[in-house]
Amino acid sequence: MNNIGFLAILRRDLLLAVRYRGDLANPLIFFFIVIALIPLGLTPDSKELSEIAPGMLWITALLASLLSLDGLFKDDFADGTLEQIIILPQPLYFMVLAKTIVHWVVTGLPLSLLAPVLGLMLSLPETGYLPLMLSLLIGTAILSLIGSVGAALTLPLNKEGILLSLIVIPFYMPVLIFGSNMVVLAVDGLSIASPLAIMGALLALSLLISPYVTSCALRLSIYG
Amino acid sequence: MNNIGFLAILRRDLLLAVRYRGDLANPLIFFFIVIALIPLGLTPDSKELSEIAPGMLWITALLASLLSLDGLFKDDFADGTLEQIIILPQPLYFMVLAKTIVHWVVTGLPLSLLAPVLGLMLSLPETGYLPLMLSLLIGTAILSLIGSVGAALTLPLNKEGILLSLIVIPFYMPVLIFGSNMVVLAVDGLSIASPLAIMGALLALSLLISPYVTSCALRLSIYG
Amino acid sequence: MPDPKNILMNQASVKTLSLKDLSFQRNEKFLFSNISLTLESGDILQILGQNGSGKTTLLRLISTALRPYSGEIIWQGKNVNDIRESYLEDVLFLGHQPGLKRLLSAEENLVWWRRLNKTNLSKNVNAFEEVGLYNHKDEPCNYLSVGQLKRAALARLYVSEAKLWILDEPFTSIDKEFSIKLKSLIVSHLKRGGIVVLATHQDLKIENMKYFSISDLSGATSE
Amino acid sequence: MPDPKNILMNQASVKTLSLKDLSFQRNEKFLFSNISLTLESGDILQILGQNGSGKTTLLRLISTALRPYSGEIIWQGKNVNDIRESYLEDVLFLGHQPGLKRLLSAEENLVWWRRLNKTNLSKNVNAFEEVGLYNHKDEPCNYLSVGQLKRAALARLYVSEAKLWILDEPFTSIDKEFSIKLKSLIVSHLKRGGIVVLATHQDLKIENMKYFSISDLSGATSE
Amino acid sequence: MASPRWFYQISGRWLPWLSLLTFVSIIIGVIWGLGFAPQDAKQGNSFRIIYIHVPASFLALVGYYIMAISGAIAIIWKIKLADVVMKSAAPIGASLTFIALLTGAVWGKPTWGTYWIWDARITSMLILFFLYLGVIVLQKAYSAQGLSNKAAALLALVGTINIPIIYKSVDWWYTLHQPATIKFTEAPSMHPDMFQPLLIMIIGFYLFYVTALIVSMRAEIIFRERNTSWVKELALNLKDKRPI
Ligand code: HEM
Ligand SMILES: Nc1ncnc2c1ncn2[C@@H]1O[C@H](COP(=O)(O)OP(=O)(O)OP(=O)(O)O)[C@@H](O)[C@H]1O
Ligand SMILES: Nc1ncnc2c1ncn2[C@@H]1O[C@H](COP(=O)(O)OP(=O)(O)OP(=O)(O)O)[C@@H](O)[C@H]1O
Ligand SMILES: [Mg+2]
Ligand SMILES: [Mg+2]
Repeated sequence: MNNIGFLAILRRDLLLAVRYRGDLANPLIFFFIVIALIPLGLTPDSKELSEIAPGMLWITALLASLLSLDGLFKDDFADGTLEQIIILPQPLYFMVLAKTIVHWVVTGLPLSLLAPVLGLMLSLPETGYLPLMLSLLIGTAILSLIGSVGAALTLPLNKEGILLSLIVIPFYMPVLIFGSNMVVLAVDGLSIASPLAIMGALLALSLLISPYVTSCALRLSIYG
Repeated sequence: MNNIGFLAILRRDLLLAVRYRGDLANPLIFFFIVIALIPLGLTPDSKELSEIAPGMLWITALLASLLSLDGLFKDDFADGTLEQIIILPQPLYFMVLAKTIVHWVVTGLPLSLLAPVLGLMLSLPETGYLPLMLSLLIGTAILSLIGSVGAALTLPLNKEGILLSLIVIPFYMPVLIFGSNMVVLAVDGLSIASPLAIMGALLALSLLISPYVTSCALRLSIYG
Repeated sequence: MPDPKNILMNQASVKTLSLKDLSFQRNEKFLFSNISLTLESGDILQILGQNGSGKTTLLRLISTALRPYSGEIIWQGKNVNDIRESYLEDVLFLGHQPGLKRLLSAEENLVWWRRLNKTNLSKNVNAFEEVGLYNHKDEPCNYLSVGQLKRAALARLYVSEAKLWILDEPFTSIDKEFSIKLKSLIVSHLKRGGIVVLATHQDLKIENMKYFSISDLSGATSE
Repeated sequence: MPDPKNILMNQASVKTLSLKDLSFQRNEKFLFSNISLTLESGDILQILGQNGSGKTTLLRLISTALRPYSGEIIWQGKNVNDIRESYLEDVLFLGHQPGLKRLLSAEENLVWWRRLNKTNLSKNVNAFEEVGLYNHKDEPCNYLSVGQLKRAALARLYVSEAKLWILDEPFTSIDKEFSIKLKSLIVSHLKRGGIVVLATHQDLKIENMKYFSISDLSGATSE
Repeated sequence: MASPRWFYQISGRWLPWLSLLTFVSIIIGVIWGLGFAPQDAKQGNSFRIIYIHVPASFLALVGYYIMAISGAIAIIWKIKLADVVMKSAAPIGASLTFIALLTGAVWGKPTWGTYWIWDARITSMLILFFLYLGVIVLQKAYSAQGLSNKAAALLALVGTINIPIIYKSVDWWYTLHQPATIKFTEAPSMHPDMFQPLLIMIIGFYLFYVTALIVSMRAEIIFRERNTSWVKELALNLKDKRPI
C-alpha cells in the first residue's frame, strides 16, 4: 500500500521536470556558467586553475543543488496540492522520499555526469575525473536529502530563497570537505578509501533520518 | 507628475524589503556563506586565499545579486499588482527604475559595505578594501540594471530561477572583469583610473538603456 | 424528492460524523468554541457565517488538515486522530485552492490524483464530460479560465467514492448551468448515503439541509 | 429608483464608451468577434457567458491590459490607444487577482494604491469601515480569509473617483451582507454619472442594466 | 514588399541554385583542402581541421550579427520577415559556434596538448555560445508564439549593444593577465596553397549559411502562415501534384 503514493509522486514529478524542461537544464546551466566565470574573475592561467579546480567544482555543484532546492515543495504548497497530500490516507514519509529522489535525479545526477567536462575546462588532471563523478554522485544525494529538511522548514516563509541556505549550509559543510578532499587525493595519486567510506556513511545516515524529519517539518509548516 | 509612481514604488518596495527582512539579509547571508565555504573546499592557506580573494569576492557578489533578481517582479506579477501598474496613467519607465533602484539598495549596497569584512576573511590586503567597495558599489548597480531586463523577460515562465542566469550572465562578464581587475590593480599598487572610467561609462550606458528595455519586456510579459 | 434518509436505510452501513465541543483559537482569540453536532449518512450541513468568521478553518479541522484547540472529531464512534488513515480514506476535501499543476493538463492532474488516492477516487465516469471540459482536458491548466480551473478541480467529485465530502465554497466562479449540475451531484451523493459539509454564501435549497452558523465575533463586520 | 440617466443631464460631462467591431483571438481561434456597443454615463453592462467564454478577456481588453486582435475601443470619441493616459485616469479595473501585498496590511496596501493613482483614488472615505475590515486593517493580508481579502481589494472602489469601473467577478467569496452593500455602491456610482462594466454569474437586479452575452463556441460546455 | 509570402515565392526560385553552389564549393574545398593542400611543416596533417574550424568560427560571429540586427529590425520597424530571420538564425548560429568550439578543442589536443585554454578568442566564443543559448531557450520557454519572438528579439537587440563591449573586455582581460601558456596563433602567414582552399571553404560556409537560413525560414513561414489562404492553396497544389 505504501508505495502507491511513492510511485505516483515519483512519476508525476519526473513528468513535471520534463514538462518544465528548465528544472533539468537550469542547475546544469548554472554549473556551467559559474565555472566559466571563474577564469574571468581570477586568472586564465591553467596551472593556477587546476589547483583550485576540485574545490571550485565542488562548491559550484553544491550551490547548484542548493539553489534548485527552494522549488522542492513550493509549487505544491502554493497551489494547494500539499495540503491535500497531507490528508491522504498514506504515510507522508514515502511521498517526501519520492520528491527528494526526483530532486536528485534532476539535479545531482546530471551535475555529476557533466562535471568531468567542466573539470576539463578548469584543467583538472584526468586522474581526477572519475573520483569527481563518484564523489558528486554520492555527495549530491546527501545534499538533496539534507536540503529537503531545509526546504520544508522554510516553506511558509514568503521569500525563502536564500534563507534556506543559512539553515542548510552548516550541514552541507562536511559533505563539501570530504567530497572535494576525495578529488584532491585522487589527483595526488593517493587512496580515496577513507573519504569514500565516510561519504557512504553520511549517505546512509541521511537516507535514514531526513525524509522523516522532512515529513514532520512539512506538517508543521502546513498546520501553521 | 512622472515621479508620483516613482516615489510611491520606491517607498513601498523599501517598506516591503524591511517587512520581509529576508530580502535585505539573504544576499548578505549568501555572500557570507559562499566566502566561508571557499577555505573549506579549497585551502585554508592565507597566501593562496589572498591571491584569489578579489576574484572570488567579485564572483560571489555577482551571484548574490543575480540570485536575488528573480523576485524583482515575480510577486507583483503573481498577485496582480503588475497588471494594475501597467494600466496606470503613468509611464512605466519610472516605476521600473524605482524597482531597480530598490533592488540595488537592498542587495548591492549592503554587499559593497560588507565586502571588506569578507575580504579580511580571505586575507585580502588592506589596500584593496576601498577599491573593492568602490568597484562593488558601481558594479552591483550595473548588475541590477542589466538584471532587471532579464527578470522582466523571464517573468511569465514558470520556473525562471536559473534560466535568468543564462540570459544575464554574458552581459555581466565585462562588469566582473573590470570590477575584479580594479581590486587587483589596487592591491598591486597600480592606478585604478582606467577600469574605474570604464565602469562609470558602463553605468551611464545601462542607466540610460535598461529601464526602457525592461518596460518593454514587462509589457510583453503581461500582454501574453 | 424523496427523503435521502429513507433510501439509506436499505444500505449496509450508516456513517456518522460528530463534532464534540470543538474549539479553535487564532492569535489567542477563539474563532469558535464548543461546537457540537452530529451528521449521519444522507445529511448535508451548510456552514454559514460572515467573511472571516472561521468557515474555512472549521472545514480544515474536520479534514484533519488543522488540529483543534480542544474537542474531538468522531467518525464511526472513534476519534479521527486514532483512526486517521481509515478516516481519510472516507474523506474528500476540496479547498479554496484547486490543487492542480499549472503545466499539466486537467486530465493528467486528475489521473495523478486518482493514482494517489486509489481507494477514494475510483468511480469510472468520464469526469471531464461531466464538468464540461472535455474539449479542454488536454490543455495545460494555466490556459484555463478561472471558472474552468474550478471545474477541473471539481472533476474529482465525479470520480469520488468517499463517504464524506468537505467542500469549501465549491460554487465560486462557476456559471449557472454548472452550478445546477453540481447541486444535483451533491444531492445524488446524499442519496447514496454520503455526507456533505460545505461552506458557501449561496442558498442551495437542498431538502433537509442542516445549517450551522458561526456566530461572528472577530470576523469582518459590515454594520 | 429614478432613472440614473435623468439625473445625469444636470451634470456637466456625459461620458461615452464604445466598442467598435472588437475581436480577439486566442490560439488562432476567435473568442469573440465584432462586438459593437455603446455605454453612456449611468449605464451598467453585465457580461454574461459560460466559463471560459471570454468575459475576463473582454474586460482586460477594455482596460487596455490586453490589445484587441481587431477593432477599437472609443472613449469620448477617441481611440483609447491615442489617449491612453487620460483614458486610464478615468478607469478603475479590479480583476480576479486582488493586487495586494501579502505582508503589508490592508490599509498599507490601499494607501499605496492611492499614492500611485492620486487622480483616481482620491475620495475621502474610510474605506475599511465601509468594507467591514476596520478591525483587520492593520493585519498583514496573508492573515485574512479569502472573503476578507476580496473585501480589502474592493476597498479601492470606495475611494475611487474613476468614471469607468471594470469589475471582474466582484461578488465571489463575499458574504450576502456585503454583496448588498457592494451593489448599492455600484448603483450610487451610476447615479453619479459613472459607467460600470462587470462580469459575474449572479443576477444583480439593477435597474436599466444592459447585458452582453458572449455566445459560447470554445468555452466549457456543460451539456 | 518584404512580406513572408513574397519571400517564400522568391526564395523558392533561388534555392535550387544556392544549394547547388553550396554543394559544389564545399565539395571542392574539402577535396582540395584534405587531399591536395600541402602538409603543415609543424603540425602535420592535424592542421587540416582549419578548413572547418575557421569558416565555422567566422560564420558563428557573422551569424550573431545577422540574428541580432534582424531582431532589432523586427522590434523597431515591426517587419514580420525580420522576425522570421531572427528565429531561424539562432539555432544555425549556435550549431556553428558549437562546431567551432568542438573543432578548436579537438585541434587543441595535438597542438597545445590540452583541449581547452582560456584564450581571449576562445573565451569570447564561449560567451557567444551562451548568448545564442539564451536566445534559443527564451524562444522555447514562452508558449505563446508571438511573444516568444518578441522576447528573444529584445534580448538580441540588447546583445547588439553589448557584444562589442563584451569582446573588448575579454581582450582586455586576457592581455592583462598574460599567462605563460601558449598563445593563440594570430593570423599565421599561410602558404597560398593552403590558403586558397580555405577561402573556398569560407565561401562554401557562407553559402551554406544562407541556404540553411532560407530553408528554415521557409519552414517557419509555412508554419506561421498555416491559416492563410495562400498556404492552404499551396498545400492543395502539392497534393494535386503528388497524389498519395
Ligand atoms: C576551443 C578552442 C577554439 C576556439 C573557440 C577557437 C575559435 C576561433 C575563432 C573565433 C576564430 C576566428 C575566426 C575568424 O574571425 O576568422 C578562430 C580562428 C582560427 N583558429 Fe581557432 N579556436 C580554438 C582553437 C584553435 C586551435 C587549437 C587552433 C590551432 C592551433 C586554432 C587555430 C585557428 C586559426 C589558425 C584560425 C584562423 C587564423 C586567424 O584568424 O587568426 N584554433 N578560432
Ligand atoms: N494565457 C492564456 N493562453 C491561452 N488561452 C487562454 C489563456 N487565458 C485564457 N485562455 C482561454 O481563453 C478563454 C477565455 O478565458 P477567460 O478567462 O476570458 O474566460 P471567462 O469568460 O472569464 O471565464 P470564467 O467564467 O471562467 O472566468 C478560455 O477558453 C481559456 O481557456
Ligand atoms: N494563517 C492565519 N494566521 C492568522 N489568522 C488567520 C490565518 N488564516 C486565517 N486567519 C483568520 O482567521 C479567521 C477565519 O478565517 P477563515 O478563512 O476560516 O474564514 P472564513 O469564514 O472561511 O471566511 P471567508 O468567508 O472569507 O472564506 C479570519 O478572521 C482570518 O483573519
Ligand atoms: Mg473561507
Ligand atoms: Mg473570468
